[in-house]
Amino acid sequence: MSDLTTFREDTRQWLEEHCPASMRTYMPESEKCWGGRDYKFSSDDQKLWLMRMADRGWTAPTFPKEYGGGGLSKDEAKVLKEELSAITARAPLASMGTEMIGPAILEFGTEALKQQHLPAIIRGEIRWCQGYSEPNAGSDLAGLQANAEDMGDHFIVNGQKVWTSYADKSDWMFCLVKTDNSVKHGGISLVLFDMKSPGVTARPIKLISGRSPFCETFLDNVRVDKDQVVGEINNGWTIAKYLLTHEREMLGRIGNVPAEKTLSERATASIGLKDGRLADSALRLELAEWEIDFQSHQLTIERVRDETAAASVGNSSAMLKLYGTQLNQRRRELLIASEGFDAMTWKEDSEARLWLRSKGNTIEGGTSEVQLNIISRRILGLG
Amino acid sequence: MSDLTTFREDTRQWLEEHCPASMRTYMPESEKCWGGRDYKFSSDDQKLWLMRMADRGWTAPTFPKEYGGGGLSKDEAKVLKEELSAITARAPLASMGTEMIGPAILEFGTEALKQQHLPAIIRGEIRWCQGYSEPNAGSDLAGLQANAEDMGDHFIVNGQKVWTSYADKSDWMFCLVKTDNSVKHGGISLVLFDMKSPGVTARPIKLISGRSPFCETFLDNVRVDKDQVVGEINNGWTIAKYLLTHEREMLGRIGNVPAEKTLSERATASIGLKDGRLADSALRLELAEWEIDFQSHQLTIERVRDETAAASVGNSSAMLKLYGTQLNQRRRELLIASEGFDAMTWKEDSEARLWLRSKGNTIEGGTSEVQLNIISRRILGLG
Amino acid sequence: MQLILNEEEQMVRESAQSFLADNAGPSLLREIRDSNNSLGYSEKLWQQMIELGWPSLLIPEQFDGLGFSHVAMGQIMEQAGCHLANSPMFATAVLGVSILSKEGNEQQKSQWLPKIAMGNLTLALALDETARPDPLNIATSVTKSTDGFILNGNKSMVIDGQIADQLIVVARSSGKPGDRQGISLFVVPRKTAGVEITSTLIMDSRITANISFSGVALREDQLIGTIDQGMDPLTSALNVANIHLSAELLGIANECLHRTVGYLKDRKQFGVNIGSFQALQHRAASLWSDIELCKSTVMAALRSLDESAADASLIASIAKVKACKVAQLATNESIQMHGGIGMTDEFDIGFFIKRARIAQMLFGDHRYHLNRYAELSGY
Amino acid sequence: MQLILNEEEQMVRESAQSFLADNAGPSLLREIRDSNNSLGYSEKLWQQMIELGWPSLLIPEQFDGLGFSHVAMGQIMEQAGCHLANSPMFATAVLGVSILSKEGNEQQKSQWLPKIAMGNLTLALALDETARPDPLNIATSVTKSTDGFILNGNKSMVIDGQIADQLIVVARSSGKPGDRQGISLFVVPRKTAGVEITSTLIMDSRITANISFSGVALREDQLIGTIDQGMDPLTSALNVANIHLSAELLGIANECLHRTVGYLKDRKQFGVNIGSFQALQHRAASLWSDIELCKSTVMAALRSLDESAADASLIASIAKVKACKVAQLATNESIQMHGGIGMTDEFDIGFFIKRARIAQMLFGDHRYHLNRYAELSGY
Repeated sequence: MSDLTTFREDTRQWLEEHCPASMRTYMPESEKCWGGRDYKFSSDDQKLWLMRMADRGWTAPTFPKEYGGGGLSKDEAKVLKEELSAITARAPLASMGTEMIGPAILEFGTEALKQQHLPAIIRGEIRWCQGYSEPNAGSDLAGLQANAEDMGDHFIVNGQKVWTSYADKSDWMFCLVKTDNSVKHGGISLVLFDMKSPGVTARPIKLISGRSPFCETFLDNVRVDKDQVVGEINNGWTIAKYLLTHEREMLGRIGNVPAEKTLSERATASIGLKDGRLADSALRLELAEWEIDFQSHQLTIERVRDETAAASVGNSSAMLKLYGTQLNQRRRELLIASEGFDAMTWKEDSEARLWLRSKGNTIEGGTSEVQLNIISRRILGLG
Repeated sequence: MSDLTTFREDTRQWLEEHCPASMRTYMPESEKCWGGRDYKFSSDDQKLWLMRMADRGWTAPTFPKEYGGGGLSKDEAKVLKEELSAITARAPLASMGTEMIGPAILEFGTEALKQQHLPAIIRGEIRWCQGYSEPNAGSDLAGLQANAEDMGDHFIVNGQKVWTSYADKSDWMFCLVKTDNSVKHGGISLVLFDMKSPGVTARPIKLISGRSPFCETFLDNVRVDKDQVVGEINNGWTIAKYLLTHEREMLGRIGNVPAEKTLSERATASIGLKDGRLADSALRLELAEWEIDFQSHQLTIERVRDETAAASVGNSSAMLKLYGTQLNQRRRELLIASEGFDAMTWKEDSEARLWLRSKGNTIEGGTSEVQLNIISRRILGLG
Repeated sequence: MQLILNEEEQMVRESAQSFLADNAGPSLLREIRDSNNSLGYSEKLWQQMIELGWPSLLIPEQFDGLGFSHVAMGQIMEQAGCHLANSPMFATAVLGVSILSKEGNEQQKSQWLPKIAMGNLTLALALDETARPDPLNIATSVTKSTDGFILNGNKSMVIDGQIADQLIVVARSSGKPGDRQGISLFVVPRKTAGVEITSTLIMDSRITANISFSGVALREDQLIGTIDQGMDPLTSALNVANIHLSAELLGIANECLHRTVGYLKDRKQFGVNIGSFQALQHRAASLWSDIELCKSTVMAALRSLDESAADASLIASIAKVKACKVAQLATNESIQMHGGIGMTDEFDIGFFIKRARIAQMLFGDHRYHLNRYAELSGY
Repeated sequence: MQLILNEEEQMVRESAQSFLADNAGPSLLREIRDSNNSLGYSEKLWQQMIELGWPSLLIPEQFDGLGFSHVAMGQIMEQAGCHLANSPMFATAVLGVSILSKEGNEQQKSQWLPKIAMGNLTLALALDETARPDPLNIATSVTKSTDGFILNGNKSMVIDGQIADQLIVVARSSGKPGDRQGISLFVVPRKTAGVEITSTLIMDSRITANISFSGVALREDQLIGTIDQGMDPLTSALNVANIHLSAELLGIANECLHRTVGYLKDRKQFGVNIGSFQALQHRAASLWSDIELCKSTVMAALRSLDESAADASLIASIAKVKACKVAQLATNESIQMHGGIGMTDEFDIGFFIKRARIAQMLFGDHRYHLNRYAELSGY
């Protein structure tokens, strides 16, 4: 305990000295730091904050020091998180690298892959995207068809991926491909390739919100060296499931970012109080119910982490994803109900767009129905 | 229209003259008139009211006059119903005969069966019960096993029925039995027999409410004459489905009886108003939602009847049953929430008992899950 | 009360169904949106509606209308929901006509109604001043002048305000915001000195107006009904509006169910139609049941308008609560069951959730009407 | 905040689990009910609990208690929910001890706490006067007398009031019903002149008391805490009570899920286990998820009691809302998924829905606490 206390004090002091004032404010979506080759920092402070945190490896606190990570224990990482949130520090890096493929490379990758990819991930130099879903492989992800033909020292990949988040802005892709067509489900490998490779085309998909966070990605005779396979060839489904667990856990925290005002503050500002109560009595109770559920969910994320020795939260991630995404949808419902027609004008920063976008939360990363299947089969043993 | 107007005026006048004053009051469950051989009328007026209505055939308004029915058209029956409810007249007879087996005999029975059974049903002289479910045939009703062995001019029935409403108080049973064991589903017949027949034993089942509206019925070498088969032998499943539709329609109206006070009146009396609003703001909104849904459901019963030329409402009955039983459960939930601990004491007339009893509404007569299956298959064509 | 359509109403329904199936739909709406059409609707479609006599449906025969029932008009509104048919119909021929034919004096009726019936006049109700509807919250003021009134104030979210020839303006002639008393209604031509109209594109690709009135001079004969007594006729008009919006929402919900069930039968995952999964079946069945209930309330509510039922406010709130909730469920479920493709702009289902939400909010969402229902019921 | 059990707490949980599995459960409750036991619990079970030291768990060591955490006691409450173990534990060792050890003076503590720890004294809180809980609605009055106070009034639904040796009575020493100010707490022995106690059997087969106080003379030293200032300590005690009731409700919900999942794997219809139907799978999975959330709030709420968190009222309302709603869903779903058999008295599941509903209502149901949460949050 004493060690942790010391660590907390040191951390607090370091943050006090090194976190720029402008990085201790509410972060609008547009100022998220994604990193990558072509990334334009929105301010010098944003860049400085990333560099300082990356230097300590605190963009990936629990990654080993030898690859540039923070080398922190789980308890230390929790303390760091608490101290960051105590000063409402912005996340220095939003990254599919540190959240998704990094942990997978650490767990399943060769030493060479670790040395090649992890430092760049931790420093935010390479931005990653995920090539999973295909037009005919959504909920039935294992039914994917992107084909990798074995050419000896490399594969030639052909196929189409869909719902690739920010493929058009990413540097590398981790991608599920079929390396053995003789089996219906299985024969899948996880491969890494540069998005600049010949034959890779990313086409943004316009959503009902009018924005395009996802792409269709066409893979046309893309060459992938065999040393860029994570884990064993044909055994990628194991790693895919591991990554899906990570993704669920990440999506379980969707919308859970420091905000300028709480939901009830925003509702109160829009609607006003009457006799000390929010003037819309139905919305008032829905709001209270949301806040209670939100806190319950937050506590559950914490409890599951406390209970789990391993880095991953396992099957509980299905529940966290299921509930977290519903909560974000409910948040967006409550916000547009609070703001009424102000939220309905079709401006660039309209709440309507965020509300529409949130409808996808319970679809992406495995639909709610898939999460319920996972829970009923793997946890309850039904089916 | 002019005929209907005349009919309405005549009906109103007749009711005015013949409906005893004590029969124009709220009817507690305990004063429902079930009829039957051993029925003890709770008052002379109750008996008089039944007799007067039965004499006109208005205990079964649309049944043909030749069997003692009212011979009314659908529109006339609607008028009668409106006029009865205008003076809050009690139902003269609560009967599985007029509601269930009577219509089935009319539709599928021989002339002899009609003459034998219908007049006694209409006059409330014979009380009927329904032998459908078995311990291993609940939702999978067609998987029933009660066996009827063919003995030439009669069957010998062996088996066990369960959830037989008031079997211990009934005079006759209509019962589904297996007359052909060579097929898994099918080979089913609908037979009628006197509950006094040797080998029939009814044992009340105590429910969580502490009451016993249902029985287990044991059939031990029960003789059933072949002239007591409704419709064709082995073709009883068709009639069973017809009867299930009737049952669903009936259950769709559960709890929908004239009451002393409306739900919101009772809630207001228990909880009180504050600034003109029910003091429990959450319950207030649930109450409003219930009242809106209840009225929507009432209107739907009406609309479906208006739309349907036939006597039965067909597949829509699944929706009416699904929703009506949920509404009754919600009503009971709101009542105990309104009355608080007053409803929790374990007295004979406690609201707690009605609340507990209502939990069965979404199970009996085909579970809500079965209703959803029916709707998705037969109406939406899914599956 | 008959809860089925009579022959005339059935005919209107069928004609609306086939006409809009052929001439409207999401593809037309997409075209309007993508061409930055400044009306927010297709002028051609509107002209066709006029030819079909739709604007004249609710207008009494003596003013050159068809004198049809609200039930009949409700069938058109429902089909407009199914087929996302934007047009000035609602603001002019439902809301505007209801106010004029009920509250207008003979002179006003003969001046305006025949023109509307001919398709030569459009109206808009300038009511809301805040982002959340509340008809009592009126600050726009009229004050007496020597030969009439002076109007000052700001209105927002005026449906069809950007194109209407005449505005029906809800203003306060006495009292303060929140008072029932002191509301008055005026007809104001869009082209009046001091009236300024700006357009706002809203989520469902319609266009609404913000309107400011600065010292607008009004004559006595521009007053509709009695001075200070406008709240009751306004309430009646909003009941009519909410019931017809409920019909539109019913149409949207039904169309969403229909499209979703079609997709469930079509889309294959795990080697089978996703419609074979019982969890989805039950949700679709439950949605269908909710829509059935909604159908009945909408039908009864429309019929009660025709029968001038005394409890129109209660009935309107019942219909709106039910329709809002059912439409919300239907649109959400339809996106969820379509999965990713339902989230794309290329696919049509998104247009329905957008339109539904606007119709839900207009003149009070389900929360507003749930509270109103309880209030009207005395608890 | 650590949301996992420490070793001591884990030990308490496991011991409670195995002891109650062996010695309590629905069959014991059925036996108590069917034998018309006038206590409403098994004296033998209670004596065993005393031997295990459970009543002393929350009592500080200097008063001969174990000084364990609320988290530890919460494990017992949760297991009591799983195994439907009626006993004087809650009223005496949770609610009573909380009031005495926080508000009692040294003399009162040394007089009562060691006796409770030994199992020689039971307590009951005489609070509610109306059918719907509202701690501000106190009409029972105390007035100053020459050498103390005179108590008059009526209490209902007093848990364990029929057996408690000492009653903690909430009375009004000044002000009027509804006021926060003017509430005082007194310890009153059951055998006091003017105290009349009648028993009422309630739905979950427990027995509660209605108590009337007619001119009951109280000494100064029977006052707990400060005169007129009883509302804050009462609020604290009710927070403790609601959090422990939430633990009990969690236990009930979890046991219902467990039994239901077992039944789904067992019961065959249409030739397959009904657990193979996806619609039921999804509902069971959704219930499991809700229970997981409830677990976290209960754990955090118990921990916050141990850490004397400043916002205990908020946390208590969060826990109670969540636990009430989850228990309601779990009990309803378990009856529905069991089908007909779940409705029979012979089967055990009915005992859970009955107990759950009483625990939900005690000291405010989810509606009460939802409103309280919003109020405390300033909206």
